[in-house]
Amino acid sequence: MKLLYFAWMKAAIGHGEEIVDLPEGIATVGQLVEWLVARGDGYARAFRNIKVVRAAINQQFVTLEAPLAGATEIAFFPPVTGG
Amino acid sequence: MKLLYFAWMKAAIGHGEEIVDLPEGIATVGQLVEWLVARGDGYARAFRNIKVVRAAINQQFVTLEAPLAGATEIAFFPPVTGG
Amino acid sequence: MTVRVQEAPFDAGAETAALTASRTDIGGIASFVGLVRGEGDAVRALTLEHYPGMTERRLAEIEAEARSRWELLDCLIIHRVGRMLPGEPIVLVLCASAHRGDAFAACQFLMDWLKTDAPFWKQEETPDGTRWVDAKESDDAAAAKWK
Amino acid sequence: MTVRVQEAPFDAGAETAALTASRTDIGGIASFVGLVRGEGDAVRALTLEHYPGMTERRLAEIEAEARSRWELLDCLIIHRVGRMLPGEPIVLVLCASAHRGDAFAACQFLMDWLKTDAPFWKQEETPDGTRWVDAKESDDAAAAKWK
Repeated sequence: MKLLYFAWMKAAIGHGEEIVDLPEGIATVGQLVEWLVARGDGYARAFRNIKVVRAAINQQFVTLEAPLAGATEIAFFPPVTGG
Repeated sequence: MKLLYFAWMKAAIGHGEEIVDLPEGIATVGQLVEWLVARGDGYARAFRNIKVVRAAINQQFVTLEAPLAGATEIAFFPPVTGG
Repeated sequence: MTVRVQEAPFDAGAETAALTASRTDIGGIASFVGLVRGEGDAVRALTLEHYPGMTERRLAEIEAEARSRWELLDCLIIHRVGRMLPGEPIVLVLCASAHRGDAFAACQFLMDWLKTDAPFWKQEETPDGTRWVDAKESDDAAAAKWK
Repeated sequence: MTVRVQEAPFDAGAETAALTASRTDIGGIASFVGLVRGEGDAVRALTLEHYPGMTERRLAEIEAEARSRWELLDCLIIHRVGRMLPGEPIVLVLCASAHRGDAFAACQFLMDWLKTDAPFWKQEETPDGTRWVDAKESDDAAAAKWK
């Protein structure tokens, strides 16, 4: 499964892209976040304020409750500021 | 006093500009219109539907009740269609 | 803050570039270009007549009204007169502001008021001869919402 | 109906001309150009990061939404990414319609949704270093009014 991070989340984590093998029992975006936060300080900083974190599965916005089934690319990023 | 006519009013009257000397007793735009209508068929056609006629005194929109005092240039025209 | 009435076509891109040249405080420019519609083959040309003197005065007044209502850094109105062909531009309104909301609102306001408060008249050349374009009630309604 | 994400600057006038070339059914084009604001000397440059792939997909979806809501004859969105200086253009939205109301509404809608629904992020270079721009509540409110 490919994970992507953007903007200050990428800066906090130290890289913008990684491939991970998820352990059993991680079924939602929220559970994935918990698992990532336990991996190290950079992840903990990136996800500290979970309210502002946005997520996308296969390039579609999703909520933390979204199931991971069928996901090949999961992205995490701050609120967007384009335009 | 200079009178100006535009668009189809100019076409009906046959000219777009004229200098007139008003007789005594013509004090408002409405009275001026009545005096003009009596001058000939072209004027009568131009002012037939008085509801759609717009007037300006010295380049400012006015109503038919407006007094002519101080007027040096009076224009009559149909509803505008620019933009 | 410029108002121009002219026969010549205009270049919206060049006007936009001139407006933004050598300044860095503009956050956005809302613009509108009105074009001659051919209506299939029903309109072969459009001639714009106006009231010289009053036109420039009204445009300046309308533009000042927009500046009093919204925070504008710059503003440009160009309105053509004379004969033009389908596809040609008639009118350009540019509104520059620090923030997009003001620029959009002012641009729309200027177009709505131009349609109902500036002394221009359109005459169409059709296959059956020329005809003066009627004023639209929808334009009056659009302008009235700003009163 | 075109969506482009690019590093290169764009020419709003040339894009407008291309949109109107050889057609006579367009009555008006509403457009918006967003520019980098210098905020005095507080912003020395802006870098736009995006999510390649998702960006183009979201822009296309937002553009399709605009076309479903209003009668548009054509539509163009160009959004730049990479580093740009104060005064440079960031984004261009052009909406062409037979009537100005649809063009204005669609253009404003596209800008509002772009601000809140397309995966771009701005980083400013300031005299004190770089900082990521915070999302604005006013942008969320502007986008929410179209829901």
